[in-house]
Amino acid sequence: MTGNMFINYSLLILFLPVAAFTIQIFIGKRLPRQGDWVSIGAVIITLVLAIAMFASMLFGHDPNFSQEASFTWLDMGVFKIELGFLVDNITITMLLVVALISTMTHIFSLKYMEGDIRYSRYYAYLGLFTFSMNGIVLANNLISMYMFWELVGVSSYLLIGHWYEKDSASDAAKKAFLTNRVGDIGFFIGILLIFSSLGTFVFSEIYDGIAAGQLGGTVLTFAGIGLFLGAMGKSSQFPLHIWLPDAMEGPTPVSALMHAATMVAAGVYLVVRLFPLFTPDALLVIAYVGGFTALFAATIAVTQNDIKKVLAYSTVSQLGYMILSVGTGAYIAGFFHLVTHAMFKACLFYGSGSVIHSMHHALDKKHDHKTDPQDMRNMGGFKKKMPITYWAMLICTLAISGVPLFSGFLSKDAILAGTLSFASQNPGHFLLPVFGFGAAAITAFYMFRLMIMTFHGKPQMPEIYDDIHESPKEMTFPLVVLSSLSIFIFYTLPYFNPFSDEGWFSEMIVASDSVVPGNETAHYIAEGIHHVHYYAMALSLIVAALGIFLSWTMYFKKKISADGWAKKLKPIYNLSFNKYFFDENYNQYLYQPFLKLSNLVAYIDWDLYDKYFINGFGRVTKLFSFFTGRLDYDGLDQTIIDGIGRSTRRAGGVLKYLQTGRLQSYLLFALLGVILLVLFQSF
Amino acid sequence: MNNLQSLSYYWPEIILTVTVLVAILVDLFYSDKNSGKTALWVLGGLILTQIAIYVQDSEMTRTLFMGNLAFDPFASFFKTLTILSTVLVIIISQKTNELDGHRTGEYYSLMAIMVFGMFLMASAIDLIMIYLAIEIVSIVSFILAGYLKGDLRSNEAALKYVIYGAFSSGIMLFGMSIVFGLAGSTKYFVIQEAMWNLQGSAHFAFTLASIFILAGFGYKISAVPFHFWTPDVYEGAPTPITAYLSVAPKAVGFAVIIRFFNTVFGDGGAFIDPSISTFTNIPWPQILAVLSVITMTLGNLVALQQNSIKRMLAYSSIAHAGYMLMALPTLSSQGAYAIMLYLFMYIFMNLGAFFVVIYVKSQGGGESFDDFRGLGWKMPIVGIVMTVFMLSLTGIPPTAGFIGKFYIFASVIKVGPQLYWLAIVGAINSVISLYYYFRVVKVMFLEGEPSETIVVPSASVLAILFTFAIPTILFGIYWVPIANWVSQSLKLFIKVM
Amino acid sequence: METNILSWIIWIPLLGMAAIAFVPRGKTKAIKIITAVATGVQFLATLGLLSQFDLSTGGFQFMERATWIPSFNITYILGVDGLSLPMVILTGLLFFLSTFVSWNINRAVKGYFSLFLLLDIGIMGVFLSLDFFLFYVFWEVMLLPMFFLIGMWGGPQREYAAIKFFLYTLVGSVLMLIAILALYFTCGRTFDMLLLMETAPTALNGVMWWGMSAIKVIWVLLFIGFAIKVPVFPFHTWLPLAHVEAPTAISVILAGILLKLGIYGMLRINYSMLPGAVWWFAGALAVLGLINVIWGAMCALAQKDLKKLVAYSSVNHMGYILIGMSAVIAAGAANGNNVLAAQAGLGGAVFLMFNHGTISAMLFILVGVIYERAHHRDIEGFGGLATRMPIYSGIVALAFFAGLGLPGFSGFISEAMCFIGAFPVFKGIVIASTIGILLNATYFLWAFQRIFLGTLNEKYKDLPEINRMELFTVIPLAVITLFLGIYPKPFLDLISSTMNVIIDTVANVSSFAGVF
Amino acid sequence: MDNLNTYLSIAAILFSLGMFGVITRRNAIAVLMGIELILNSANLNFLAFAKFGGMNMSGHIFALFVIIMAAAEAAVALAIIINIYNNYKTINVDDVRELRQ
Repeated sequence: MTGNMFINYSLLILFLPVAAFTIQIFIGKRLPRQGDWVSIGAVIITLVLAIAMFASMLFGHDPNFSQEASFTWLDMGVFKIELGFLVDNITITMLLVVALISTMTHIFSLKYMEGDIRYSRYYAYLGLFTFSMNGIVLANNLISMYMFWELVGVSSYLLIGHWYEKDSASDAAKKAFLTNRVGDIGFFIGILLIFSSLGTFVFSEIYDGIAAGQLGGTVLTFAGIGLFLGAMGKSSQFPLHIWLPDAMEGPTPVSALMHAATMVAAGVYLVVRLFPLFTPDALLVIAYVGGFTALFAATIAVTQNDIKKVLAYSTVSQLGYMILSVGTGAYIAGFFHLVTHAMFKACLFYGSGSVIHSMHHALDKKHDHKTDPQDMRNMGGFKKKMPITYWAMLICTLAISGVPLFSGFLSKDAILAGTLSFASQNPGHFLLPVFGFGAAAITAFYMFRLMIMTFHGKPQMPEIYDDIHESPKEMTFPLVVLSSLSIFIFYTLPYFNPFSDEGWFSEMIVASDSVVPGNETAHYIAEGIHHVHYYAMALSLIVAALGIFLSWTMYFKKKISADGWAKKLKPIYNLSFNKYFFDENYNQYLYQPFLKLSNLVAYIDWDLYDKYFINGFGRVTKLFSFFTGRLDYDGLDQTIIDGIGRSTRRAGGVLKYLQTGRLQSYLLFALLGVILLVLFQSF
Repeated sequence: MNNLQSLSYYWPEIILTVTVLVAILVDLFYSDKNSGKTALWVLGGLILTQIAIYVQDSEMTRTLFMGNLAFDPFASFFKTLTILSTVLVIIISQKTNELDGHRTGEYYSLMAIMVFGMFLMASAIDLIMIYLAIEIVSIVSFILAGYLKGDLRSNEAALKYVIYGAFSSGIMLFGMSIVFGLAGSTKYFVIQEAMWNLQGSAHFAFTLASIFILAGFGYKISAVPFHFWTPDVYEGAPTPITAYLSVAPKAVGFAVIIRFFNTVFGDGGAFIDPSISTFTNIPWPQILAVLSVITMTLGNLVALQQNSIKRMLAYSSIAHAGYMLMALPTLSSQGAYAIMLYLFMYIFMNLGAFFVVIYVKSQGGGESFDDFRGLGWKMPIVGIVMTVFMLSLTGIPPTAGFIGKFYIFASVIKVGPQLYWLAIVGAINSVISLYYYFRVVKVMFLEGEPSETIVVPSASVLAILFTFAIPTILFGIYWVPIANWVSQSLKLFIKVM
Repeated sequence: METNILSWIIWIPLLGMAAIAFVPRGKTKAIKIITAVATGVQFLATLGLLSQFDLSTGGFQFMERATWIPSFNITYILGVDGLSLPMVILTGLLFFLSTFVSWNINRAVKGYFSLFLLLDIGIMGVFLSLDFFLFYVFWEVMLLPMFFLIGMWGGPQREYAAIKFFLYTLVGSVLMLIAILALYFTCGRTFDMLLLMETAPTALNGVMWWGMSAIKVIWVLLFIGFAIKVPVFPFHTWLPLAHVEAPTAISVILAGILLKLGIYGMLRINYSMLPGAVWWFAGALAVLGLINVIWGAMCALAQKDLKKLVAYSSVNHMGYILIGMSAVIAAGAANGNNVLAAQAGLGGAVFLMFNHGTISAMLFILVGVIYERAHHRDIEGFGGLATRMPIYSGIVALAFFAGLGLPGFSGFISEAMCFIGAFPVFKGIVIASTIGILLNATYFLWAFQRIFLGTLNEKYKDLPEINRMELFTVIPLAVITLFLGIYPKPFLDLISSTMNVIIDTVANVSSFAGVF
Repeated sequence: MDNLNTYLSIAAILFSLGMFGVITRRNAIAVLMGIELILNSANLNFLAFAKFGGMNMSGHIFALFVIIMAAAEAAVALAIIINIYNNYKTINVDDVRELRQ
């Protein structure tokens, strides 16, 4: 199979969804079934193609396989931009992930969005998103990456705001877009820094340039941090994490696709792609941001009662993990976690989706529109009612908690090992592993809290309990697929050792050395990881067990009273429950003041600025008034031109008094004129 | 050249004199009602005069009547200008209703006499001649200004005009007497020579004298501070006369000034080397520059104030005098050229504007801005034509007014950076003028509502409107013939020394 | 190819005016059709120009010369190059579309469309004339129709807006006139721009007026003249007013073309004739650009009137253009001959000129559409319109995204190029102005949310959807924006050779930039 | 005693007197008289210069012309004043102020 073919396939994968999007936008409504089959057909084809590429990658078995193709986008002589595509193993894997999750979402939405007012629009936007996401994945240069980056932002804007009649939804959409833009500014400045010193956008050429020492030191560090800012925006890293939880206003399948599996992973993908150009300092920043986010988000997730909010914060925390691992140099582990996380987190969201779905229907039957169908305190005991959902979610919960035999264990373990080795090499940064393991423990805790509150115990709302039903198979099918993909076996083939990540992944996707002088080589990092591997594994097992046990006793056995502890730790509990008051503070100290400021500016622009000018003309007017002393100095509060008009007309008004109509005064003035002239020249 | 020989070069004036006499005579035979028919005779005479001018107009320059008058293209140019404006004014006088109930016969003959006076002004190169010419023009214009015997405002205008006129010509005369004393002659060229060898203290006397003389001239072109008569007279006099005063005497007034400065203070009118204009200790360029700035600024500022369009036009004509004065400090051929071109363009746009005022008034309207409200809707053609005149007066292309301003600015800037400030002041002034000129347009079009009944002026009125409007546009787009004519006419009589 | 196509392009509207003059006032339909035909033919002619245009040369093409006023060296010279051609095409297109935008004008139709065509003549003339005098005449000819179009068919404050616009711009142009004359007399008595481009840089070099270099003086005079049109920060207050008061079609022309005239003038005259002063002024230009960006964006953010918001967004976008223009000095030896940056900056500026033309035109048309229906533009006064008029809101969303510089629309790449170009020279300023990227998004999205999202405002529950005619006016613009956003190469090929000529002029003079 | 300066100074005095009269008098006739003084002061100058300056006759001629013109002017002015009197019933120039703005 030729590389040329890879490019063609990936181009197909890229453009099929956008074709679907176009069809949907223009004629979607008029098609039978509002044309959902168009979109689904498109994504299924992309899935097939992706699988084909993936298979040929496995059989080709070439770790360093890579294909590039590019075309001139614009050309002014010296300044030219080449856009192009890069296909290598990371790309192929990512493409598969995107295609898979996207397909699953399309299928899941069939029932979940059934009868929605903007059904075809919804599918159109899904297509748009898939397109832009694939664009990010395939980009071989910063510009096109940035472009698709923004497009992803837009499609998320559109999908979050799908139910824009709800103000909360439209707010969330706006917030998501703008918060991302903040990051994008950093991204753009990073691009500027790189381009201004290397004159290219293409990754490979950038690496060459850096390797050749044309760019380095602080500038490169700042460039790296700039790019990472973009990643922070997309992957909702602290302090730009605020948008992701709100984004849950969007339909649940969307949350699964974008805000769990793919879009938010774009940030991680970016840093993974560009890993070679980050300087040690930049990496350190990345590591700390990621680590802190991981722990920080986890602590919030603990106290949330909205099932989707819990998952949202856990997503933030998991993304923190991935970022952290990139920061510590073990970026392949990060990417690995990205893949596995995509599977189980998407699955978890579908699960929550199907729960919410049935809750919704049940509540509708009761004509109860006040109760929040997403609040776990209204659930409980659903295990019997919706077994498939339960088992699927359980598998994924085990995976995310890092229990052996499941994918999450492998990837998480690799990350933790990375942090541990990093800390062991430079002990100054012992905090990083602390972040990691702490987050791991808490994750296990709140995930099981979620499972237990939802599926175990007594039904909290017996009146609707009878109406809770398992969701239709369009919705359970994705659950089954993705949960089964969370079994370790799919990542360790052709080997069967559940305790080591030996497998096609580790063979096909190998770390490449950083091009920045002074960074450790990939091999060196791998060695370090290998050393601490077993400690890491042991530790992670312990913390996971700890977390699970705690929530088991607390929520299942009720040995420990959650409320009691909540009371005991009131202040901390409040902080966490209110997400550390981030939105409030931003609102109070950023948005509002800025709005006030711009109002002020507008005011200055309209009134003061002009008045200010008029005073200038006022002085002119004074000058006239000086020799007649007949000018009242009010009413100069017009806009500039009026001002000229006014002040000059005023002056005229003064001069007018010379025209008294009294003959003698005319003569007198004439005489004065003569005398003045004589004086004027006789000195 | 002695008088008898001179007569052969004096045909225009002779014809003119005959015209006057004939006009007076025929007027005797007309009843009060038909007395207006005199206009035809006068027109005929003027046209004959113009033909005579055209026939004899040649490149050669000489003096007539023992060096009292100059016979040169420059003079013929201004004579033609005078006749052109007089003919136009006579035409528009047919449409006014202010003269109703007056016997208009001598009205026209007086105009003819005034033309004669202006001919003298255009060609005089002797102080006596200048004085006589100015007096003739003045006295006639006093009478014309007060032509409406019953009308208080007209009377008052006449009174102010006569006293102010006499006063300033008195001052001028006193100045002339001193110059005569210093130079020992009244002939320009003698004076110019005499200036070269003035002794110290005489300088001050001379300065004083020349400023007195300037007062006389300034009064004719209504330059600040000798402009005070202008607004009142312009408002009080019958509108056609106002239009006339704002054009013809002003034009020849500039002719006198140009000739005087370039001959006496300049290089004898050769336009070769403006620099010697500073051979006396009088900084003429600066004085004139300041005068022009004050004139145009004051004219504009006060024009902003007016509520009567007629009075606004009066002040604006002061401002225009200021613009033209801008070109004088250069004392260069460029400057004179610019002024002459400007005057030519000015005739059409200014008379046109006045004619619209006359017409609107004769249609039962008035002269105030309120009377023009919604005019553009009622009589679109008149409105549009008026807009053209306003544009041109503001100096916005593609209109004649712009070309005039353009040449003025050009001549100023050509002198060099030291006069850029003058150009900028002039430019700003023309922006200010936009404000009041477009107040007219504003009330005509932007205010008032579309009206069903559209008044289309009579054919004759349309004809007159277009005789003013078409040149205003045409010369704004293609003015080569005018430019050539002016440049040929830019040739003063030069005494070979 | 025929040599006088440019004259045709300029004067076709005159034929239209003549035709209209003979149509009785009642027959409004006929008048509109005549206008449509005239502008349509003109537009086709401009396209013909495009098809015949030779991309390889940066010089002027389709030149026409005719003696006009020999005594003053005034000639009738027309020509088009990579800088003016896009603008000419844009003018043709926008006038053609605006004819249909103003289809429902019913007050003094005859006058409206005659003035409309006169405006067309003026603008085309400015872009095509290569004689300074001719340039100035056309420049002024634009003012009068604009005055009437705003003043007679405008909003409540129209008289004030009209006179303000007129005075403001006239101040600029009289200063320009003085600069023109100064150039004339200092640089070999000619108005021929081509000659001036050769003589001016050397003729004025080292000339001092009142202790200031003559080049600087003339540059500043010209710059003020153009800056008022752009408008650059301290001279911008006429713009919101004029835009808000003008009828939709005229706002389209104002924002789409008139603002560009300022930029065009700077590039055609300041840059090409006084390249030396570019070095002296580029910094100030960048700073002014920054102020425009931030100031405009913040004012837009605070607006309650949708049209005013769009107007301020123009101020903001002009800022990007200025920043891009300032990049040109990167090509000089003093900045290490960074031609790449210069090309990016200047190309971006000109590209953005064109794109802002299409995008802002689209925005104003859309504002007009909603104003037609709701008879107000108060952003707070709507709400939830998206449910009522999905197509309209979809297009508005598209226009807004284009306006906030979303990749895939032409706005993005041009803004990006401006930044890329200016970055090497003015790092701080560029970084500061990237905040504009965020602010754009903020005010557009916020406005969009307040107008279209949320629950439908009961008042408007039966607002009619955008109609075919309006769609017809918007779609072409949207298509262009989208196409150039996805594949900008054709446009940049069109302008690049001319841009390089300008860059060389500026770069070469940098050698004796020391005299400043 | 009988030299140029005497005449000149007398002329100057006359001029100033005339000026004064013109400026201060309220009666139109008086104003006219002031103007006549000014003109005559000029005449005096002319003649004095002509006599002492040993110059040609043009001084005398000038004087003659001035006298004629003054007469003409006076005639017109008086006519106007009479007309004013008929309409206003006064010749006090201060009361003639229709045109004041």
